Amino acid sequence: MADTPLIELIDIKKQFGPVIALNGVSVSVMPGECHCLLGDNGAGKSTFIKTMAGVHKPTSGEIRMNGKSVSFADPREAMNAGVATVYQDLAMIPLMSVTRNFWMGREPRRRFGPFQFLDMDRANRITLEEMRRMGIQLRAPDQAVGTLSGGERQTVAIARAVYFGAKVLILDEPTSALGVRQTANVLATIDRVRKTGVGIVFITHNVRHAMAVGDRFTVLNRGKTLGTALKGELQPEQLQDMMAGGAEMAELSSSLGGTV
Amino acid sequence: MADTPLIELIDIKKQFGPVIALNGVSVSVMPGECHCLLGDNGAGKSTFIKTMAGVHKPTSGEIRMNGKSVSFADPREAMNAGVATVYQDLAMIPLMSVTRNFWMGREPRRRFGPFQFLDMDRANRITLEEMRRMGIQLRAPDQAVGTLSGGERQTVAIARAVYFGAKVLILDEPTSALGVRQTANVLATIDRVRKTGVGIVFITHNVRHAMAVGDRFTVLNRGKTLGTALKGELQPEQLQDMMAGGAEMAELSSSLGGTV
Amino acid sequence: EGERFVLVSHAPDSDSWWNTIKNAIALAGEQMDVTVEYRNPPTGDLADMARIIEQAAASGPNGIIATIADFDVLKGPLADAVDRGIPVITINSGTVEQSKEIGALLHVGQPEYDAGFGAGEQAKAAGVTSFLCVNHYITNPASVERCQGFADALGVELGNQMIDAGQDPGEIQSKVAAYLQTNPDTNGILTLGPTSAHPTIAALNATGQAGAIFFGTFDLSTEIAAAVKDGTINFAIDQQPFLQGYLPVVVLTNLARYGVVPGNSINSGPGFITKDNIALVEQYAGQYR
Amino acid sequence: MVDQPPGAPTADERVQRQSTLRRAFVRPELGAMAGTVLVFIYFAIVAGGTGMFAADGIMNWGVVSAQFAIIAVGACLLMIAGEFDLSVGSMIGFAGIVIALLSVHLGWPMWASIIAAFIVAMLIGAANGYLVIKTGLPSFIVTLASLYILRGLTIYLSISTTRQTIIGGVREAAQGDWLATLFGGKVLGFIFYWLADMGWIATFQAGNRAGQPVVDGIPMLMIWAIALIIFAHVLLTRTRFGNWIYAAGGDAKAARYVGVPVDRVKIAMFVFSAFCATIFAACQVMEFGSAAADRGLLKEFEAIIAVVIGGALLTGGYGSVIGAALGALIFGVVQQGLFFAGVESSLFRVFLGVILLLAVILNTYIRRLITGER
Amino acid sequence: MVDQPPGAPTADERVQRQSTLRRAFVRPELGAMAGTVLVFIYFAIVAGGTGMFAADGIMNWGVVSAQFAIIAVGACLLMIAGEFDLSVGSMIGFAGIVIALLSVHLGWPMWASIIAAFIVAMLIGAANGYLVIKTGLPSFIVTLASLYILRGLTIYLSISTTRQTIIGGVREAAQGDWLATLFGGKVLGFIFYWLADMGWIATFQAGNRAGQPVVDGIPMLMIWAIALIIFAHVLLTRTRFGNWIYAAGGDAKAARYVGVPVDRVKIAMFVFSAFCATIFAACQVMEFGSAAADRGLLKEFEAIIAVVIGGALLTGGYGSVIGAALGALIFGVVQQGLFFAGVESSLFRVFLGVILLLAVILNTYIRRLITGER
Ligand SMILES: Nc1ncnc2c1ncn2[C@@H]1O[C@H](COP(=O)(O)OP(=O)(O)OP(=O)(O)O)[C@@H](O)[C@H]1O
Ligand SMILES: Nc1ncnc2c1ncn2[C@@H]1O[C@H](COP(=O)(O)OP(=O)(O)OP(=O)(O)O)[C@@H](O)[C@H]1O
Ligand SMILES: [Mg+2]
Ligand SMILES: [Mg+2]
Repeated sequence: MADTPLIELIDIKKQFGPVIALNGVSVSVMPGECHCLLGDNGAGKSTFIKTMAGVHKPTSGEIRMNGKSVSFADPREAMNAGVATVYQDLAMIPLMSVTRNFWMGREPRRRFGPFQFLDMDRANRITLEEMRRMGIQLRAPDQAVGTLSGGERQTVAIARAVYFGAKVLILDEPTSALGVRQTANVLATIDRVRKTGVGIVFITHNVRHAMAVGDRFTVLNRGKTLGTALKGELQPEQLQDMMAGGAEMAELSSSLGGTV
Repeated sequence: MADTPLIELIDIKKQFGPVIALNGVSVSVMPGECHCLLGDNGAGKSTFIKTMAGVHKPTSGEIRMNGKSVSFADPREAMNAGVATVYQDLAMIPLMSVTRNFWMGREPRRRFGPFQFLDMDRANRITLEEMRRMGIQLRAPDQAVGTLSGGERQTVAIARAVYFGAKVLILDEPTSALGVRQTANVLATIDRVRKTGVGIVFITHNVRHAMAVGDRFTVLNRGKTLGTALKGELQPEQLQDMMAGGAEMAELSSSLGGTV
Repeated sequence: EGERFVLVSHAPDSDSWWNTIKNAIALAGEQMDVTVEYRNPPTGDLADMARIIEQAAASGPNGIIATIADFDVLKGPLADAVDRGIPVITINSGTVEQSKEIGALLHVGQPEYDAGFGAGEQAKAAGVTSFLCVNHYITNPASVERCQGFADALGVELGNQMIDAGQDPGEIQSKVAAYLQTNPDTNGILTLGPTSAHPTIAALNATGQAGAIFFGTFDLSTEIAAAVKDGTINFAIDQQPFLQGYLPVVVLTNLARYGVVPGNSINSGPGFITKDNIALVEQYAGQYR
Repeated sequence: MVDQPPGAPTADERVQRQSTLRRAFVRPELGAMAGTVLVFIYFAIVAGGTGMFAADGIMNWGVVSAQFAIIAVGACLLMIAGEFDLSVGSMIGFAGIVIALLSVHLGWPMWASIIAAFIVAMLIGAANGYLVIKTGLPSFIVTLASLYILRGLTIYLSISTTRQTIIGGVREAAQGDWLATLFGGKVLGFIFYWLADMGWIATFQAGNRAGQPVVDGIPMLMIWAIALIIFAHVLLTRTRFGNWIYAAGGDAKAARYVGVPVDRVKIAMFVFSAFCATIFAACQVMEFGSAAADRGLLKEFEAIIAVVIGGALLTGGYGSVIGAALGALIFGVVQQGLFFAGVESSLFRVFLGVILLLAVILNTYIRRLITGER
Repeated sequence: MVDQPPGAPTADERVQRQSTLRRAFVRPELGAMAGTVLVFIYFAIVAGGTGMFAADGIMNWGVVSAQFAIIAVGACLLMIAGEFDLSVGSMIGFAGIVIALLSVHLGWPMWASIIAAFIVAMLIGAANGYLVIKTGLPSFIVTLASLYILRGLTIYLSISTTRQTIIGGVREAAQGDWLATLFGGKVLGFIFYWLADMGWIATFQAGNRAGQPVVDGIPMLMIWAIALIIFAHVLLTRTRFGNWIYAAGGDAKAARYVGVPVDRVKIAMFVFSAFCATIFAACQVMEFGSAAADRGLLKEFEAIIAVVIGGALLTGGYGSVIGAALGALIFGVVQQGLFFAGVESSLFRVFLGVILLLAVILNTYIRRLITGER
């Protein structure tokens, strides 16, 4: 691991009208690291990574990439800077073909006199190839995404982000809608991507998923950072407690057999 | 536990056009029992319980309640027979008030000459009361459901089912969209409801949640029953394996540290 | 001085023929020093028109000028206005008998059926045996009466000879061309106003039949005048709308001021404008003619 | 489900409290109420002296508003149930022609013709609904098709049987018919005579009705409008079926799961919309004594506009009959008021468009406050 | 996300295989193509001998179809981008009146008037789009408001300046203007003269144009239609921007997340729709030499119908320009064909409604096959 973080967010605050969604959150991501962001519902995880990805502008706070302060006007800028995101709500359009989804927003073009046209052949070829590399055999590149399964869609989204040279890959609960086998697949993919030196921000509710692939863990609670810990510093149970506020949990879980 | 099951489904098959969603599934539910239905995505869990709830008609197979063969023409009939369902996609209407949602489909009425009007006072009163009993303090009964949090909505749905004298309560992944604390709340609610003698069918992906409250476990795979086991007969790891097809999993999890 | 009159027409907002009447009442208003308001149902719905008449009566004007687009619909509201002591003059469509029954002072206009019949007689004299009535406003009852009168004068069944042309000029032109192509024995055309006349002229020019087919139209416009001159159109029926706007204002003003009123209804048309008398008309076509 | 709204009911330090006063005022009809007040103030100023607010002036815009209200009520319930009906206008023309054809042309007794028209119209409404439900197509498309089909049939029927697009003589045919008076007559005349005697409303000054009050009764059209508003309001807010209407429009799938017969509810609302259109047509035909093929043109838009001004959500599940009725009132007052105020009549549409935009922006804001929608 | 469709691409024993032949045929335009073939076969049978398929007959329905196609192309791209525009018809009237007012009444040179009309119309289109984007209101409501506002303004403008709602004399004002010929003229006349010389197309037998070919050129209207179709088709399928149009309509939020400038795309499509309407208006004004305030009535519906017949999804994200063009062709052929076939013309609307319904049911079926939508 290098010493300067790929991306560093410092004391980010974000307010929506009367709702204070983030109230001072700091997180950094190193190359090749999988940084897990944990937290209860509404803790502000999605809001935080949307800020990182240029969807929201922080109300206050600083974003640094490779040590330099940056400000993203829109998701395109963040993407161009190497921050790619696979959203919880997926950002896939079911009515459109896999290729068109794969390239959406960054379509390859070919000059033709003064005009620039889509380079469909190239787009199709690369899409098929990248999907095959991720272990998915497409019927045809113009197959609609609506005909894929949920796990396959996640994989398309991840493959897209990786292909476009993401330096930081943000995954917002990629496993929440998936079954066990598909989850394992996605976790394996994360592992593979991490090994190529990409920094990963992995958001989840599920402590076990986090423990499986995470190198560092940050827990958010009601818009604030509760703390950051390296792998091995924490037991799953401790993480669980931090996420939900220990006392209450203990009481409940005892009545249910302590296995929650 | 009594000897005759509250409800018994025998060799249910269900086909949608070319898709065979269920290919012979049998499940029974005893009074006061929490029967967990586990399975990967697309295993047919939702389809199965929709059949139980009268949403779908089985292509073949038999449904028995208290030993007598029944056939539900629509969800109303199933509800009247005591089968209540809280769907994965919730069946709450965000634009409508809590009271109207609570009573939807079974609104209390009061005679007024030849006409029957909604008994709004009673409806409001009971709703407030039932929600308070579940630990939720409403601002006003005509507050829109859209202003509630996800966990609160789940609780409204469960409270509704219980209030209407459900004998069998079906919960389709009630915790999948919830954080840890809200999950614990819902599991506690399940536990409470079970103790009143209601039979519960609890569907989940999460083996730990299942182990926390389940008395019996049935695993579905690709539209078929893989087997049913009582609590204590199975270890979580075994369940996990059954759900996903052991060999593949073992390989993957070893590369990820075995914690999936 | 400063009396207020209201003219209520049945025409939708966009009907261009009524401009002449609007211009006439503006002129008369200026000359007599009175205010004349023009009102109409925006979509041409006669039921709305009835409401407007009621409303006009409620606003207590010194007189109401209205068309009898449909006697059944308008009899009630107009009779009400008369009963309130508001002098009413009917114009344009409707008959003198209907006007009397309502209790109006007089009628200035041209009955639609008779005008169509008159046109038909001219066509018959020119040897027309099979014709096309281009109806751009088929939902309006008066339009059908014109075609019916024309057919009756020729002594033929109306049948499919009246087409529902719609209001889009491109489509009207195409429809006319299509009709003429499939019914080559057609030797007469009647259009019901500028909206249908202009595209019909274009269609005839495009198919080279201009001048070969006996062509009559209702109403005038610059284009129609030009077509009359070059022989594409044989005659235009002019009901002299100017008079229908101008005269009632003058009559009502004088009634209000001096209590005088003519004893009889006035037929403003039909006047037939042909090549011979076009020069007079041309200058003001579409504005005062 | 995924991004949850702020959990308002439990005290949450992250949400600032709303004032209770604001919440007390926040109702679906609020926008329409504010609009109504504004519109009345405006016309009181610009047209106060023109007789717009005298007895006959009030009757004038009252009747126009009542007309709008009749179709707005139908459109309102249908819109709340999550669908809409572009064929209302064509249905008005069609039902009118059916009544006139049967009674005048075929010589049926008037009551039979009216009942037949109601039956035919409601069957067509049911067919609309059935198609929408069975094919799953948007009601925009299905009813757009009916708009064309019905208008075409109306013209075709009247032309092919009578060679006219207007059929008169209905009043004569309706003479003494019991059902016809339910649509054509006026009621409560004695009150107005009494009011006139007391000098509180004006009387005719001349003509054969001199001495009679300028308003001699409340037309049945208004009675129908009021009856429909009350009926629909009670149905929507006070009955089980009303809850089902909201549920069907709010989320058809969710409603279906808890046993609400969504299909029946939606089809019933299509039928009700056709029923309202037929009432409109029957009143019009009886009042004016004739039916014409162009009746009702663009009325579908006017109904939708009144409902939307009244605070209903175009996509269903939210709205109120009172709001729709106020929308119709605004519509009627503005349309007739502009005449009273002597404004160039072509500007009416401009006004209407602007009012629609403003109302809908205000309503959206109010709705978000109420439902937590984002 | 919750109920996943069958995972078709991985071999799955629970899904029966689809035949490859069926898949090869399954395209968005399939319904429109089938419809076109059926319509042509139908009219070849019932109107084959009436000259409908002679040179002048073809030109006849060709021009009508081209008219529909011009506005359908604009409506198609907009609908794919997830919005629609009810103000197209009013825009046609408005743009026409602007051209005529500026050139005839104010005496501007024709090219300046035309350019000014384009600018004004496109600004209004942008305003529509801006309102839809900024307020988040459904485009149905916003453009319904513009429908009324624009029509009102059109009538008001023309009446208040010229006291007429029809403004003639445009042809004279356009004499010799370079830009006007781009909209009004005909081209390629020599080909038809040559064809006539060869005896392949008929010549006039009598009248003042005896000896000339019955078709003496291709009107610019058709050229525009073809140019717009090609432009829009290439834009949609072969450029980055085209992908963004699909993305904006398919799921605006998802598109925004990956950096597609959804707002700009949607506003651009509103502008394009206004642009197409203005082309329509300009061609019409130049051809007929006059502008009228009632031009374009109900054209918005006709555009939407053509697009929907062509297989586009009313809610956006799916459709094809070729389909819309075929929809326009069907529309034109049916409308004119009924005349050739001698069918009572008021039945046209009935036909149209029925075709719309059938087409849209077929299209929905095809779409589901393609996209796995349920
Ligand atoms: N656009 C918005 N406007 C107003 N409030 C918002 C908006 N987006 C998020 N919030 C609020 O901000 C808070 C944090 O939401 P966020 O979606 O970031 O939580 P999360 O941790 O991702 O939860 P989950 O686990 O459910 O995905 C919530 O209270 C939410 O209601
Ligand atoms: N209405 C339907 N039409 C066609 N296929 C359907 C329908 N409903 C479900 N299926 C198919 O049936 C299979 C089982 O789906 P089901 O929703 O029951 O799975 P599940 O176990 O509930 O999955 P999840 O864990 O994602 O909720 C899937 O392949 C699904 O695509
Ligand atoms: Mg989130
Ligand atoms: Mg499921």
